[in-house]
Amino acid sequence: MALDKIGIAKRIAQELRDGWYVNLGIGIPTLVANYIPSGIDVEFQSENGLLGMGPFPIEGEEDADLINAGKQTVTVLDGGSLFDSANSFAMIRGQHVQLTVLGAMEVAENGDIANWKIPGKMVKGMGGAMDLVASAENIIVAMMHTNKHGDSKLLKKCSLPLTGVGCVKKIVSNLAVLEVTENGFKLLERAPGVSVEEIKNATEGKLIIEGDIPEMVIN
Amino acid sequence: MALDKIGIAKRIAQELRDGWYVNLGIGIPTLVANYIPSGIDVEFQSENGLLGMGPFPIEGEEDADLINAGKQTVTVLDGGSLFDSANSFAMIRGQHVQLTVLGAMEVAENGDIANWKIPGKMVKGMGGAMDLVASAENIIVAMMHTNKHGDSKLLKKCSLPLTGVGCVKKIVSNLAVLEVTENGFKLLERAPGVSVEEIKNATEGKLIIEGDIPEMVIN
Amino acid sequence: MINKVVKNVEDALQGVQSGMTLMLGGFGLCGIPENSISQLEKLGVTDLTCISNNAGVDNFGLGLLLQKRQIKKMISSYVGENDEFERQMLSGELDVELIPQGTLAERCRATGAGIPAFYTPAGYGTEVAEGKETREFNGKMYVLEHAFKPDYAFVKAWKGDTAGNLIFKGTARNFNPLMAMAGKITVAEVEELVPAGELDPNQIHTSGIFVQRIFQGVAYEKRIEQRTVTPKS
Amino acid sequence: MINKVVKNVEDALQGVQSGMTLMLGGFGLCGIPENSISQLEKLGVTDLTCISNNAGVDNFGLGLLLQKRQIKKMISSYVGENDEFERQMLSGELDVELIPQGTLAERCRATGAGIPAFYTPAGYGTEVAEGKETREFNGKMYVLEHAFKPDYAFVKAWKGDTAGNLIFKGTARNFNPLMAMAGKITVAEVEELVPAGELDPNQIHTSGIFVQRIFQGVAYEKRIEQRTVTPKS
Repeated sequence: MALDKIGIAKRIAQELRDGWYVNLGIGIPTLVANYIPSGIDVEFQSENGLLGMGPFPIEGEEDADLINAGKQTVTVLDGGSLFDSANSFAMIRGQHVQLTVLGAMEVAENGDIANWKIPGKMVKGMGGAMDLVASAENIIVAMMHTNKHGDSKLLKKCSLPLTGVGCVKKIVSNLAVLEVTENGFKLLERAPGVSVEEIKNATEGKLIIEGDIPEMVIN
Repeated sequence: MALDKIGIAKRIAQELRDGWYVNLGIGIPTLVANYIPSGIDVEFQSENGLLGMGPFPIEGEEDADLINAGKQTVTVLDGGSLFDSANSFAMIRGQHVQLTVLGAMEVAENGDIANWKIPGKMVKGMGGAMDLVASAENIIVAMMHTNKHGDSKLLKKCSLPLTGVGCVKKIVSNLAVLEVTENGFKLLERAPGVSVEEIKNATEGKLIIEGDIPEMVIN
Repeated sequence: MINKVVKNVEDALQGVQSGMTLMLGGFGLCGIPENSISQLEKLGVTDLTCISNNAGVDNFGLGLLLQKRQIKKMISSYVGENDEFERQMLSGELDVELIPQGTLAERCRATGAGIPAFYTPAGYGTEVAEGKETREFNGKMYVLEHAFKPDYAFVKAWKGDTAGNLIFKGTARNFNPLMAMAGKITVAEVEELVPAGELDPNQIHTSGIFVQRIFQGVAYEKRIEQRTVTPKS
Repeated sequence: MINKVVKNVEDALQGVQSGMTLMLGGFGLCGIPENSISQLEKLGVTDLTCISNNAGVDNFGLGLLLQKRQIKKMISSYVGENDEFERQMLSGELDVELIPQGTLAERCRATGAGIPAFYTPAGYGTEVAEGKETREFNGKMYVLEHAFKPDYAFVKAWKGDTAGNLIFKGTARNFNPLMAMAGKITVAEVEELVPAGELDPNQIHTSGIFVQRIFQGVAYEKRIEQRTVTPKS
């Protein structure tokens, strides 16, 4: 059965490593914070100027001066810090943030990503996404494998305007975990009960299948 | 009579304007702080990271963590602030500091300045001088008109390695106040009792003398 | 001590004219210069170019100036929360330049720091880099980005002193210190204005040298866009 | 919370090897990482390239490493207070690259901020610009300057917490926050190490993300180079 959003978030959470600073995009990536494996210390960076982002405040304690990049009221954990936007993007561009998790409308087999603009539709802007994808050493994309018409979103070449080139390293979709290699999408894991055939059919870009593909283990 | 160092400092102090941020170099420029005209508020910037620099601390109150660019113990006045070196030079390069006063070994008639290196001698380094002269909109040089051999230091062309090109706007020497114009050194004032002839003889670069040259008024 | 205090928002905005380029601090509605925006609306200046990370919401923040069609061009990284914005943009009344958020921040800082241009990886290979110089350093591609040329910068701080020093609170800091550096004339409004000497000089975020005018703001609404909370247990 | 504490200077300097490029904070003797410098001397690593605004004095600061001939190259803006330095430089034992102080600071920041290169007016038309790209922006000439590639950065702060956050005091801040950003491994020594949560997150100068190792320093001498005072009246 294909993963739901929470399943994707849980699978991505398994990628976290102790001591990492992590930037989570809006949507599914935000959910990752709820499933940090035990024994692992990570800190979340919010590009509007906050490191050590904590959970939503207790009702009545929300502060208009303390929001995340999604404009939601948040808290600061012990050991957190606040800074200006130039310093925040210094952390990002300077590769001090070890992992970026973000959504995508399309990913190409060479790691190109498109997630900010659909021609003909209202453009909201790229926010910090272009800085994040151009800078991060380690980018995981959280996405649905296909769009609502059933068309693949893992493509030979992106059809939408790009956010960044050759930058995506890993994809966790509702169907599979894939690594972006020099030769295309390498299938690492299948969602529980999803066949390699189904993933093949849902992937337009080059798919590399080597040996047995294990099922994801999600608690 | 030619001015002494204090006379030069006093004359330069007359150039200060209310509301200016000022960076004073080591030597004669430092003395300028002692002769701020009454009714004028200025703040001194020290490029090692201090704005609103005050006088030397009261004996016994000196703090190793509070020095000026000459490595002397200083104080911070009310309204002062402390910052890192990048921010300090942002103030300088970004032309937020209205006036820079510094010494020079040579100034050329086109405004070139040499004050950091004598070939064959130990080179100590330019410190912040190159940033200051390349950035300041308003640079006053405090200097002796001639060297100890009596040779002019106001030249057609600098013989020493340059600190900056075409940047000096005004010179206050022991003999005169001069403006650096497109056509050369324009004589503005004579030191008390110093003749135009003496200044002419002490100036190798092109000297522009228009009309009567008044004597400096120094208290 | 140089005194930067002006008595109210009217005096603070002296000299602002139609056609000018303005920087406005804030991220979403967090840390926006509410008083200055209201006064811009009151002044009725038009044909403004506004550099601001976002464009407010329909009836607050820069949305107020959009409603009155005072803005000719927005330079922002994200403008998603505003129907009137969308209408004006699609109809061609409003010119919009979208730039990556980190590039926006760094260009503001560069403006204030006397850096005319710098290289950044953001936007390489995308339409953001079209027409811009690109270059390789250590095997990676970068885009050349330039400083801005703003006339005024409007920032909002938590505390300020009469010398123009500013301290920000929480994530209301965001673009404010960078834009403060960049403005030819920087106007700071503060929630609390104190005498020079009351703020610890070690803890000042923006030095008074970057601020030309400071005033005690009034009636802050500090609207929250997304009130998300954890229920009391 | 990510814990950055190491138990002493020995652990903090694990991995430092001969031939490496090191950044060391401080202006004159103000804000220098005294403990780390002593340990570098003890380790006896040689052929070091040291990026530091100054080179210490004969028997303190980087002068200690110069005495032991551990430094191959100094990258500084001013090196005037040191006889042994002068001797080694004139004899050709020591390679010295002098760069303008503002350029040094900005190059450190650029290194940490992922900016590979930027333009500055400092040094244009002088020997500092020889062999470098120059360019005109808005009628003024600028020099292209590049980021550094340091292996370690050693910084000294007043207070730090277990998460690696740092607060500096007075002008001991200087290059320390910039070099902290720049180090591949940044080692921070502090006069007072406190638990995470004790420092006000609004008042942190260097975020823990920039610091890989932090330790409680010992026996700070904090020598004053020029003790200038106003007599008691």
